[in-house]
Amino acid sequence: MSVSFCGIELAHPVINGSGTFDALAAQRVFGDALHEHFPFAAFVSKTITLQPRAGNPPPRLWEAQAGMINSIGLPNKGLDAYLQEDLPELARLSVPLITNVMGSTAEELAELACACDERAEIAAIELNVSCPNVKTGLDIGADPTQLSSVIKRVRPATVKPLIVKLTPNSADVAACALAAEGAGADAVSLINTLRAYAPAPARRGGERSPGPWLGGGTGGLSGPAVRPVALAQVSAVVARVSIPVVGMGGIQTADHARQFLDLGATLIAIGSESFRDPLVAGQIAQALAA
Amino acid sequence: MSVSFCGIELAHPVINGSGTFDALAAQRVFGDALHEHFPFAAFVSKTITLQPRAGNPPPRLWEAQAGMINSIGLPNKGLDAYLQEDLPELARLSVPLITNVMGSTAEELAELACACDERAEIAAIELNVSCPNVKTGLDIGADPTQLSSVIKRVRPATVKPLIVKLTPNSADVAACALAAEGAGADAVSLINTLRAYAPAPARRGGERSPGPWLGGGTGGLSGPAVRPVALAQVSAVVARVSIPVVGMGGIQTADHARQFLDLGATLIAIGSESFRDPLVAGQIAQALAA
Amino acid sequence: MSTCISGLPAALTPFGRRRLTVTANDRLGAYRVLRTADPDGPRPVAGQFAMLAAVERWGGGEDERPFLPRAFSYARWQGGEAHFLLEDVGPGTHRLCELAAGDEIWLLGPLGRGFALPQSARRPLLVGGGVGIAPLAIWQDALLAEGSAVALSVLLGFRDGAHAEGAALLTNAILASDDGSVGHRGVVTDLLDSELDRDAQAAVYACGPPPMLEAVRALCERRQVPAQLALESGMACGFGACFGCVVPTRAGYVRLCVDGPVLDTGELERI
Amino acid sequence: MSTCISGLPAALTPFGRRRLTVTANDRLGAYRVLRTADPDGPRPVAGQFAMLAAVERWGGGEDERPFLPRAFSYARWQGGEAHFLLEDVGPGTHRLCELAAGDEIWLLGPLGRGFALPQSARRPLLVGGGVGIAPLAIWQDALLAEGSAVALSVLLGFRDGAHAEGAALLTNAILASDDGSVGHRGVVTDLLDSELDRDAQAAVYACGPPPMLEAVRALCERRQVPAQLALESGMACGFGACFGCVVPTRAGYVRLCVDGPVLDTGELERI
Ligand SMILES: Cc1cc2nc3c(=O)[nH]c(=O)nc-3n(C[C@H](O)[C@H](O)[C@H](O)COP(=O)(O)OP(=O)(O)OC[C@H]3O[C@@H](n4cnc5c(N)ncnc54)[C@H](O)[C@@H]3O)c2cc1C
Ligand SMILES: Cc1cc2nc3c(=O)[nH]c(=O)nc-3n(C[C@H](O)[C@H](O)[C@H](O)COP(=O)(O)OP(=O)(O)OC[C@H]3O[C@@H](n4cnc5c(N)ncnc54)[C@H](O)[C@@H]3O)c2cc1C
Ligand SMILES: Cc1cc2nc3c(=O)[nH]c(=O)nc-3n(C[C@H](O)[C@H](O)[C@H](O)COP(=O)(O)O)c2cc1C
Ligand SMILES: Cc1cc2nc3c(=O)[nH]c(=O)nc-3n(C[C@H](O)[C@H](O)[C@H](O)COP(=O)(O)O)c2cc1C
Ligand code: FES
Ligand code: FES
Repeated sequence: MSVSFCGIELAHPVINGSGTFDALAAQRVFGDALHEHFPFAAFVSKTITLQPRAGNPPPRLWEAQAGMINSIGLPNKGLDAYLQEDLPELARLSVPLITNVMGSTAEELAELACACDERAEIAAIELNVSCPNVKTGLDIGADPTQLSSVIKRVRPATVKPLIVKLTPNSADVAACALAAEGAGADAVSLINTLRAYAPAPARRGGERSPGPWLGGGTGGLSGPAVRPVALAQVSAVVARVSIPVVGMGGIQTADHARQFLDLGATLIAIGSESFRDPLVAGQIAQALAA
Repeated sequence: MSVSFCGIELAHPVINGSGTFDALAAQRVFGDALHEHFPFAAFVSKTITLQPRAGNPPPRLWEAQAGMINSIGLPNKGLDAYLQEDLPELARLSVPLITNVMGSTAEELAELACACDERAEIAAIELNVSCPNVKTGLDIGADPTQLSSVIKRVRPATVKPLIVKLTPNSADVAACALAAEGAGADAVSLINTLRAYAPAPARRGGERSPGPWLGGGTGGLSGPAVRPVALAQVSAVVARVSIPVVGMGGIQTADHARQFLDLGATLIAIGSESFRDPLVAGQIAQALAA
Repeated sequence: MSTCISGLPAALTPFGRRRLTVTANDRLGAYRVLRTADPDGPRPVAGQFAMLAAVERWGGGEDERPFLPRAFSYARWQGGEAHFLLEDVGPGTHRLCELAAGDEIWLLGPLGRGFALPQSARRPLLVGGGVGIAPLAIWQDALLAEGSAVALSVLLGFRDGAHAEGAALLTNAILASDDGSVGHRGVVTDLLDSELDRDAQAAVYACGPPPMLEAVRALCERRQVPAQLALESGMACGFGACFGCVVPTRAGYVRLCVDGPVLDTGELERI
Repeated sequence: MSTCISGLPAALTPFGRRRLTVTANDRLGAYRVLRTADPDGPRPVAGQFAMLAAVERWGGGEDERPFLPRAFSYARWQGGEAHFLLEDVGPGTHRLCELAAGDEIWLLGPLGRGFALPQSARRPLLVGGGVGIAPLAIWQDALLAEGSAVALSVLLGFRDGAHAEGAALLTNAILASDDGSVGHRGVVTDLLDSELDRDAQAAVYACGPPPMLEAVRALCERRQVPAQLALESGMACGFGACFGCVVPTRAGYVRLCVDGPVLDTGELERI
């Protein structure tokens, strides 16, 4: 089941979705066992931004039917602390590292990519383009033209493989993928979470309190509920681009993984399901190899 | 609980989603009981097109986690037969009728609206703009500019209230809603189904047969799985427009209905849940009134 | 009960699903027979079906299916009790198979168009395959009650012996099995062929898996024997609301739940 | 078991959830005590928790929740068995409450940072509210086993008599109840106030609903009594993966599952 992805050799096609597994926290919790049974063929970092971010106020989680909604808000210690403190630690993992970065402008993204380019520990860079454009409020990755110009700006900043994590909240994800490919992306990954809203539940006694439950107002839906949407988007993207595709969204079992691989995805990523079962990715990888 | 919607008085705020209840078939199956316990405050027709359509080849249904995927493909007998055969029958219902129409060009939609305008039985017209543009392949309703020009063309064709059923497969549904309002729509309704894919299941014995299950290739996801997305879109739309909003997507209970009404929706529509329980809309209406 | 077998429109379906209590759920070979008291339900016409769902734990399970109700032919109607023959093939049938007396189910029905009496000169020939024998059982009940059906023949085919135990739902059945463990080794259409050789003045009523129904259709078309086939397709609603259950006919797609599930072979190009 | 109560880092958590068998699930007033055999599980530190899910019918139910596992404090660890005190407040706790001996659960744990021993001169003062008494029970076990805790006091508050039966998990508890049906009529912080009046050389360990913890925090801050609070927040993973469980501290948001659930009052601005 070993697979080559943008020139990187991976033991199997199962990686993690950005922001759904913290290898450093897991190392503190599980110790060496984490390394002995590391479930992913490559490790994708949580989204890193230039400046540190605290993330959204709690509550950050809501359980939906067949899924969950999060409004984590991309908390991270910022690029410098990530490169100085976390990366050397992460390099102790036995698998290639993919660093996921986000910026609200092309310049920010280029700066992030440039800094990552200098670090040998990093095998590839994933651009999270689901960040809202400060002017339009739309995800910068939702518009093919805008996405293309952003990637053209970032591309020269690194020789490392550049994966563009597409936003699913667009009219035409395949056009975005095509734009990414045209602008020099080496791969695309999808889907990120679907924009979602969770109303505050009725209190004990039935009294209702209209308004959002999540501290961040809205959030993102993930988990099995989104799998049919993820499959449709992956299917549309695979039909339009020739660069490799990382498929994700609601994968819980090896059968689900095969649905994405059958469509032509090169890798698949496990997100929310790791919360329910931290070993599930490894089990899926094993089942795929069998 | 009576409510005024675009000048139409409704007994309660619960209507049906287009294409999820066939009042004429139900009348044949259930007889007069249908009329005595008619669950909806207004009846929305299945999407009608200028020419008859056979719809997509079967299979047309797939059960997803907390929802379902359909690729019905808008079968209908065409405008003329609808107006001649069905409308007089439908007029026997005790509630106002909303005719849902779709065309692949603004001219087609205008022609449909014009024909509906002449019929006293019709209280309002709903435009289904989730039809793919033949040139771009995108839903014509996904782009605010295109949507605006379509509605500007249709608006003069009728004095009846014009409801625009927005597509959820867009980058910015609120911008589309705003465009619809600006172009003269009297109300917007959302969400339609999310573009989704269902892979063919493994056969008995485990043998896999990659490819789509649905005869139509892709389909649309509905049911509780989409409710968080529907709530987010309704919330975004309500914040941007001042025309009434019909909220739908995964409503199963009065609590779910209240989530949409709390956000500011004027009406709510029941879709897939009627398949599980044909009386559910009436029960929700009752619970809302209590 | 002449309206039940005359092919006249069946009684109207009560509007709304009924919450009913399971009275028994017994193993019958590889199948189960689920019984439910339905005091207010109209008597079904043979060939009609109901949409069933368990009241509890429907919308549950490992991968959160079943979500939609499932269609089942009435297999018998006796003393205000409906009987259904179940084969456990997936999450919905699995859940129904594990129900016990006292558990509750939702039932919407009876639905659809059932079998119609043959033209007088033809003897009814019931041909069933697997779990498709269910509507033939209630049809045999009706034909026997009518008394007119002395020459009635029943031909049933099964995968193996365990499944063939389902034949106990009908009387005087001639059996075939794929593995030869009971009756003729081979398919039930072999039996049908011989029967029609013997006497072609028959009206065929068939229900079973698509390949069997296609074989029956082709055979009957070739021999110009009228046949009514009870088909299956995936259904979301059962009452014409979703347009999901269509099958192709000579007249285009028809909704099997309202225009079927019983169709005349004449309406069908192929299955 | 000095590592269990010394505040040293706890044993590592086995990587992966364990499939365990429920050995008992008994009513205790308004609560249930769920016991599960966990032969390979490390002994938890008091204050640590586990993520639990039923093996069957998790992802089911009327509206298809629970989906994620749920966090529960260890309430006792005895002979390779973990005990949890459950209050049925929603779909997840409901499902766990209905499990019977022989049923299976998934358990990931022990997780988080538990209570640490007081500075020697201070007597431990355990303050619990409602189901929050759970981690105090195992903490009392540890303190008593340590033998050093002769002056240990336990103050527990409950809504009413049925809930107050939960106090049986601990020994020598002084009770308060909202409705006065047992012990002091009023809140448990009234009792805490008097105890600290009597002898302020205490180290407080508290767990309960947020308003109670905030009252404890404010009181201890005012009286300059050190306090360790076991907090709650919604959790998806329990092992630091989702960043969903953060609570605000003086140092910013911290993940309660890895940096808590026990926090020093000094770290907290307010609750
Ligand atoms: C009119 C009618 C009468 C019937 N009468 C009987 C009867 O008397 N007795 C009886 O046992 N059965 C009967 N059936 C068939 C019965 O309805 C199906 O076996 C049942 O719906 C299967 O549901 P399930 O959840 O057990 O399995 P599912 O998994 O839903 O269905 C099994 C088959 O459906 C397909 N499938 C798999 N996954 C999905 C999915 N996610 N979404 C959609 N399809 C999927 C596959 O082809 C699979 O083989 C009848 C059907 C009809 C239409
Ligand atoms: C470290 C820790 C230790 C704990 N120890 C114990 C213990 O020992 N015993 C015990 O009984 N409990 C304990 N809890 C609390 C327990 O985890 C919760 O009661 C449980 O998760 C509730 O799950 P539920 O499905 O029963 O109810 P839910 O409905 O999930 O939760 C009830 C509350 O959650 C909120 N809520 C409602 N709907 C949703 C939704 N869709 N998504 C998210 N939130 C929602 C509401 O505020 C509601 O009041 C502990 C929690 C933590 C974090
Ligand atoms: C709690 C949570 C946090 C996430 N954080 C990030 C993130 O920081 N960056 C990112 O690109 N995607 C993030 N995602 C999206 C996931 O990587 C993934 O695209 C999405 O969850 C769909 O996969 P799933 O259904 O398997 O969870 C996050 C998802 C969840 C649930
Ligand atoms: C089987 C099916 C058929 C539908 N047909 C139409 C249609 O003809 N026209 C239309 O505008 N929407 C159609 N819809 C969309 C519904 O009206 C509704 O927008 C959507 O299903 C979301 O609501 P729900 O989750 O309550 O089902 C259809 C939905 C389903 C499930
Ligand atoms: S099952 Fe819905 S129309 Fe037939
Ligand atoms: S529960 Fe996931 S990080 Fe704490």
